[in-house]
Amino acid sequence: MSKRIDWKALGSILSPLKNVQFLARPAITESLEPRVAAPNYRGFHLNAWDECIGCSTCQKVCDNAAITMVKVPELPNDPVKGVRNLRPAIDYGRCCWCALCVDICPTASISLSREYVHTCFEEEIDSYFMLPREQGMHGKDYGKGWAKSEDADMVDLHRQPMEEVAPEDRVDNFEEIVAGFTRQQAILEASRCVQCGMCHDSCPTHMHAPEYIRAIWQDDVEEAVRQMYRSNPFSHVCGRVCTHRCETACSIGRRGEPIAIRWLKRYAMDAVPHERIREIVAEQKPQFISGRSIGIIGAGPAGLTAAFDLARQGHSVTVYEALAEAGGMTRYGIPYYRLPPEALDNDVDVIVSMGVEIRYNTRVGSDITMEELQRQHDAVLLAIGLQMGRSTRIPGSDHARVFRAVDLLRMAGAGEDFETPRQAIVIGGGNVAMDIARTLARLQKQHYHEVKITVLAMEREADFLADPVEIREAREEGIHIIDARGPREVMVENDELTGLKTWRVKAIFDEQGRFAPT
Amino acid sequence: MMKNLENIPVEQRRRTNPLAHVFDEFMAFCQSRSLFMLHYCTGCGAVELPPVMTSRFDGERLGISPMVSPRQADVLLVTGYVSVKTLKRVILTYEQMPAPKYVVGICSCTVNGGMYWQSYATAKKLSDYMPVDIYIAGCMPRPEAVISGMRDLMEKIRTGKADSWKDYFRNYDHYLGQQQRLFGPKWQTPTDIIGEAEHYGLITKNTRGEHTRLLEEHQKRLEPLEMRL
Amino acid sequence: MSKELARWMDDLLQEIDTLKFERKNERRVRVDVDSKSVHSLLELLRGRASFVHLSAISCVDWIDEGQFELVYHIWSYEMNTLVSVHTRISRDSCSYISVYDIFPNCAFYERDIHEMYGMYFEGSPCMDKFILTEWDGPPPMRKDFDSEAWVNEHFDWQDYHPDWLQELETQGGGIAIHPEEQRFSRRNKE
Amino acid sequence: MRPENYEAKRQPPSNEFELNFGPNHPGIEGNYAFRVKVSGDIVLEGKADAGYLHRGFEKLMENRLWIQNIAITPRICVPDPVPMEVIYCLSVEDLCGQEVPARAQWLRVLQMEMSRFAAYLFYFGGLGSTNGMYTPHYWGMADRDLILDLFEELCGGRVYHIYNIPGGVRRDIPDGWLERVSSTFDYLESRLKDYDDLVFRNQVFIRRTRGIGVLNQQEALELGVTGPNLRACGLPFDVRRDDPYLVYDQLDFDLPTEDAGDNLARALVRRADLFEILRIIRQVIKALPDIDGPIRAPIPNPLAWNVPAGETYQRVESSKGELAWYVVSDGGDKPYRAHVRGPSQTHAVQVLEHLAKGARLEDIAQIMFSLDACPPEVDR
Repeated sequence: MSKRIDWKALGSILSPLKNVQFLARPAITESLEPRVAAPNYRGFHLNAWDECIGCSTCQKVCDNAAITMVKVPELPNDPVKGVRNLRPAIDYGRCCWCALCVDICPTASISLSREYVHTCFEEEIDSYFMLPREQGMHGKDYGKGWAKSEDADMVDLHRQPMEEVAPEDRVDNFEEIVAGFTRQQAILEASRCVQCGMCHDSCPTHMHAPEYIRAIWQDDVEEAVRQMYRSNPFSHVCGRVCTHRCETACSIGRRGEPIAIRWLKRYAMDAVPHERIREIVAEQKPQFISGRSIGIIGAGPAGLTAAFDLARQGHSVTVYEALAEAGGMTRYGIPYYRLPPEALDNDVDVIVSMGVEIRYNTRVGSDITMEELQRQHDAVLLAIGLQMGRSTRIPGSDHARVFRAVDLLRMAGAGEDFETPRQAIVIGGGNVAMDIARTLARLQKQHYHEVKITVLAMEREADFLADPVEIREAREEGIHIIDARGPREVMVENDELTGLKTWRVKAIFDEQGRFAPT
Repeated sequence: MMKNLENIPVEQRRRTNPLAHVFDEFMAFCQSRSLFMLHYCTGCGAVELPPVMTSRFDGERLGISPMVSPRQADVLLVTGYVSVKTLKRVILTYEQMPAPKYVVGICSCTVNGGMYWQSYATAKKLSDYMPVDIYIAGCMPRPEAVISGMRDLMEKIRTGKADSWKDYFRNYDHYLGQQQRLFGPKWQTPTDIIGEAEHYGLITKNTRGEHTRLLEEHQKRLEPLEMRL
Repeated sequence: MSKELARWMDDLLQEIDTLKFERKNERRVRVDVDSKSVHSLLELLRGRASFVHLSAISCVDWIDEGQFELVYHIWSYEMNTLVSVHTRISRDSCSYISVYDIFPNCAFYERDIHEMYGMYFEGSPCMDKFILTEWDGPPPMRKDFDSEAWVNEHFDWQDYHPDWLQELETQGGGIAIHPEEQRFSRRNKE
Repeated sequence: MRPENYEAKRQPPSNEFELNFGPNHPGIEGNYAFRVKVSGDIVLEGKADAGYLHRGFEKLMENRLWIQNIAITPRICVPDPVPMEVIYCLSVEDLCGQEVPARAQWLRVLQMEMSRFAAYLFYFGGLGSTNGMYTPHYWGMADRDLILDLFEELCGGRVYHIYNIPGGVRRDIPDGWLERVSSTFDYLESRLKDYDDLVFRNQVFIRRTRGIGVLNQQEALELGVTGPNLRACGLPFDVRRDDPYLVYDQLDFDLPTEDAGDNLARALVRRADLFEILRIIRQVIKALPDIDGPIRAPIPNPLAWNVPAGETYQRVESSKGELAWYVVSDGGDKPYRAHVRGPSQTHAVQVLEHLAKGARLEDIAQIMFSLDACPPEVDR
């Protein structure tokens, strides 16, 4: 067979009779019934309802606006766990079967089936609007076609690495451990967000996390700060020590590492100069003055947040604080390596700049009476917090060298001298226990150049209450952690502590779910 | 939809022949087995029609074959999006087709705008402008899906349920109103729908209305062309 | 040979003060030039430097600057180089001179730009409407024409109400987020 | 406002008549209209009338995110969708300065060539029909379907693949797919002989197409003809060779040319092209298993993807000629402007109008098909 045909070399006039030889060949015609489609065919949608969390990311990526989010009341709706009772419904009058919804689904619940035949008469046009479930459009199982694969996944499951001070460098001082994001890192981290808003719903103060993450991605940190101050005046503090329930709820965290929302908040707050933050927040100053005055007792986070919000509404607010500095437990209950006092000072300064007056060293009851307050103000808010520590109430726990967590932290925070012990046991496996252990470790390192701390947790290692990060960092700092052990008795000899008797913990809660370790 | 049962004319001709129903069924069967579909590729779905009609999927074994002229066609396939410019021609083509006629809406675009829902140039809902018998889902539907759709249509014709074309006559005012909304008040086609409706005995109170009155104001009758050689 | 030619051309174009020359890679050159000089430059390139193929004319609407940008993409079969000649025209005057005498195949592109942007080309063989013969709105490709608003004004959407939706509604559920709301709000609303 | 088709135009007192081809006409490819003025059966003048397939793609693209546009791009040219996907991805990659992994580049070449082969089979079918020969249409469609089956297996869609994505391709190839590609194209090669007997060595076809729609080199250059139509005028130009993209500079292929510039030459150039496509596909199949590595460069989250500001002009060779896109980004999450320069914009309008002058009425359809004009590309 030649590659070129010379038209002058005319073929035979009979050559079309070639057709005749096809009489003997088997027919290539397919049967009338639909064939089975290819293994990764892009047919009608399937959605595994157990895996779907109603984050509506599919709706955002859909280029044809074919996806409607429908509320299904029977399904769980728990923003704290990151689950909504919304499910996507597909409009096949819009869909183009591009499968972008499959590739971007954070939970990998959506896939396309190998089913492709759907016809309907005019009066049945409603069947074009479908709520996909595990089985196909017509209740029959044709098998999964295009589904999530590693190749096609469009969700970035990995966090930007965060720089930390090495354990040996950090254990002898109270400098902040986490370096914070650089601008580049923050933009990249923010770009992972799919704007599902689970964080907003799960946050106790409903911070506008999707908005400020978006603003950080757009490299507009001032807008990010503006968004944060819509609902939370303690953004410096929360950017460092928040329990970040948002990150637990984050839909990216379903299959990968959640967005580092807390660190992004911190990045934005650190990136804007303090003066500028004050200006941005000043935009929220009220246009009118209500003429009412409100007294708030306690300059802790609750009192100051209330003061901030009330001041924004045009009331004149006075806060009475018994101690010399504002901040309450955030100042005295959190070690400096996690929350430097300057950050707190900045937050308080912003609140004061909104016109809130704070009267320090004014203890209600001794310096000023409640009646006076009620006379001076239209309303009085008590925001005194929980400042009493809890005890284990085991024998010997009333010894002078047995401390309660809150008291110890306050003493350490205030710089009081309580004779740093050479050896210490911390009872408990939560974040506070880790705070104590790591604070003591730093003090020991400063005083005695060695760390001798044992943490006694009742939970087994797998279900520790503290953040995994905290536990890892504590171990790196030389703290010994024993799991599944409960305190039994503090051993005292001649008024000196000699040790602690412990028992093995089998279960922490009894059958009714009450706290009753055995 | 405008399928109001009251609008169906009560006046029925009395049929005395005992074999009339048998004959009707036979007619319906024959109609369903011999469909000429109009060869008009209105949109991208048309690219799956050649495979349907040729060797591999062989639509002709169903008795479906392409027809180039609307005057002899039974089925109008609207294959995908219809731009406004095409829609005028499609409506005209539809009106020229002899009854009974069937419309098949293929692809997403004929149902709710499809990919081009934001586009200023395409019509969104085909059923606003003409009655549709059957929709085939897909963007674009595979030849097998088209064949399934055509088989469903044949079944509908055979059982005598495919009478959406009557809807166009019964509710002409509604369809014309939608057309006027898109094309402007001066929109007209040279076909005489009301006359045809009278012919088929399908005049209802929704056939005429404010839109047809508007049409009558503007309508220019077709004049025969002068032929000179 | 063609390498040398390309170097000559680069040197030559860099000599001219009124145009900004930028070589993007081996086969792509960008030239920014004042709208008065476009024709002489194109004529020079076609006549003296073998740029005979006009690949396309693109128009960009820079609405914030009040300008249209015209880009002439021309290709030389001998040099294997594509020169993009950029020029800006005021959005208000909205008229320019055709390059029909230099590149006869510009007619389609100029006609297209005319109907999509409303820019008139003097000397182009046909400025009649072509694609949008039955369109009486504003030139649709201009940035100030909002296609979606126009669509919502002229068309209805399907109003689906299937059984499963009715069932959910009786249970207190139903449609929560319409696609249009999600698409453009991005949680901006409270 | 009545359709022009039915506007009763009074004819001037002469033997000249105006006739409409399309938009609903079997001799017109797609939904397109061509109005001619005839005297007897000689066409005095022809005017193209497009816009029946206009969707405002360029406007739509400005309203969609960068990633969302991958779904809409293949729809610009229906019979040959892959070059549209690839060129959009090339544009975005160029704007982002993204490096595409080698494996993805080779896979793109393979797809482009498969799509080109399928488009040519479509072309032969159409061209045969305009000569009253329907068998090539039947054969071509059935053979093209085999290629579509391969595409379906690769990316889950028959016609609209949406397989390319900025940064690479969406999936790796399924197991054993390359072997199936290889065997399918072996089969298709064996079929080419049948096509030769049926069409290209067929006296009827040769006599019917020779000397019709002649375009000489000078006119072709002036009218901006590209691709196979330009090669049929004796000018060996191909974007793949002269402005290489992807990995075409590592592939070995020739550019078949013909000198006559008529309908027959245009068909023969495409016929000879099929062999070159087979050569390229075989080279890719041989090379691909040795090219390991990722199939996609990491792309940012599609919902938060700002492409750096800039402009790019990318060109690829589609089955119809030079396809070029001008994409402008203002640094936002959507394209600021995307201009599609399809080869048919020249071929279906100016070239067709030029060739129609003096042609016989019955040849108009054939000329249009032989130019392989694709109306959706004109209208966008």
